Amino acid sequence: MSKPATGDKSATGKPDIRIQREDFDPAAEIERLTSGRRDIGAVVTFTGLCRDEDGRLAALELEHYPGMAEEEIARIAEEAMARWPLTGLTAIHRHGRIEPGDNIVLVVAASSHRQAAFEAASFVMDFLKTRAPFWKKEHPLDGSSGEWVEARSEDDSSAARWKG
Amino acid sequence: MSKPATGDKSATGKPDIRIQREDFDPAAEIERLTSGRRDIGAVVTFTGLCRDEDGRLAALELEHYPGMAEEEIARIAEEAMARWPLTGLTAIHRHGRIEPGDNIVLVVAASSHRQAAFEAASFVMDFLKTRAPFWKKEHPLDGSSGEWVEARSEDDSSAARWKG
Amino acid sequence: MKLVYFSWIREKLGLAEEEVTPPEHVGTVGELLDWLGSRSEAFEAVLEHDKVIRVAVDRVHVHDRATPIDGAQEIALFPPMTGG
Amino acid sequence: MKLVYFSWIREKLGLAEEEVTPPEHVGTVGELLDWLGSRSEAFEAVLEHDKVIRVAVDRVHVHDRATPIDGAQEIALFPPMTGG
Repeated sequence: MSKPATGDKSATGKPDIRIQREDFDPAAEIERLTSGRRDIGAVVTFTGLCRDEDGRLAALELEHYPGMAEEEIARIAEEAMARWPLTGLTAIHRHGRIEPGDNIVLVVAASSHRQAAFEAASFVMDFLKTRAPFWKKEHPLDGSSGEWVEARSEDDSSAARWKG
Repeated sequence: MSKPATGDKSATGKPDIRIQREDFDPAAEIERLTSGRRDIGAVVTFTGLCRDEDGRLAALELEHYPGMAEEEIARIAEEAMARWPLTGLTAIHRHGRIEPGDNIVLVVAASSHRQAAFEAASFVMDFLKTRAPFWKKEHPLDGSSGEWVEARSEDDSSAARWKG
Repeated sequence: MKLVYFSWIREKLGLAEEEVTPPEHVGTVGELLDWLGSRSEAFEAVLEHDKVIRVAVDRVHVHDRATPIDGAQEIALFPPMTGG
Repeated sequence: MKLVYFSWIREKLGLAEEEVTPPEHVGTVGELLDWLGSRSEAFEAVLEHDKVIRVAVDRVHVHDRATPIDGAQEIALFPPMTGG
């Protein structure tokens, strides 16, 4: 890779957070965290995609709170870095119009140990769902005016798992 | 993609298992499971890499039991497909000489729901560690004759989590 | 101070942000919401969903309506998040 | 039947596989191991680590030494797995 690798040892400890309209490439993000390193045993990625909800949706519109979105995800990511021995952590969340099958969110967690990588990625996703300031509006395929997606109580319980 | 997509709806339910000497590409494997689909909400990948163990290792040699390796990982993958609502599941395990920083194993789990994808990928890795017939031998950098890696009891406890 | 609104709160108010100067007796998040509700019918309608309204003060979530707003630069009102 | 060996068991025996015909009284996995130990010093040395030796009959893990081997085509002996 020609760009400065986020995976440099010097960069360990600083999560890489991006809020963007453009798509992302999971393989490139894995590469950024692992390139040139020989101490990483496990990389877990989570990719969240837009579903068509049984053919009902033409697209989702993702609204976000600029500034706070980055800051809140950074807070979540730093909690994860403090809680698990990670060598790197990346979170990318898209905004704007997103169609079924397209990517919405990516979390990549790298560690020497597989449980740490799995748990950190899952933790970041659970809190990203309940704390990151993003809101989804549905654009139905039938052209009717869409509704805002309602928050799901399962997401609150998922986040509550990590308490204590 | 030009090759027949494993992600076709018709293929749902059949895990894709590969044992190979060559490297793999996580992004291509995500693409195989998601391409052309609009019902997938979550894809979790686990990539296991060779560590240099604090600079001690030149390489690992991965021995496997041909035939049984594929069959045993397929059994584990089918248990995961039965246990979680997955739209696709891929597991690739390399054998032969693998150097620090190189990939060893990849698991990709796709689902409508993120917990299912996380748990299935973690389940497959836990059982792959304790049940798939692979053995690692260390090749130390100092040229001494290497030792076979000993199984870790933590791996047995990780697998035991899924009981009952 | 600047108020910013998101999602259906923004839509119901027909407003993404506004600059306000609350009177002196408005010292907490809860008092701010009450004062905003007394200012406009649109905001009163939003407050019918009071229980689900989330508040961030200077880009940090606030979970207690008794949180003071003294010195705050930017207060955001939005429904529960649905990202990810 | 075919016996296949892996990892340090293969190395200690200096043998990756062999064809054997156990005597009639050898009916279980445990009896097979005992018989193999009685045949060679190399195998006797392997059996010093008896507790950790894993067995697969026709490519399926066997967790009970009392498992019958009647009709088995291929029996594998190996230490605990360390893949992944």
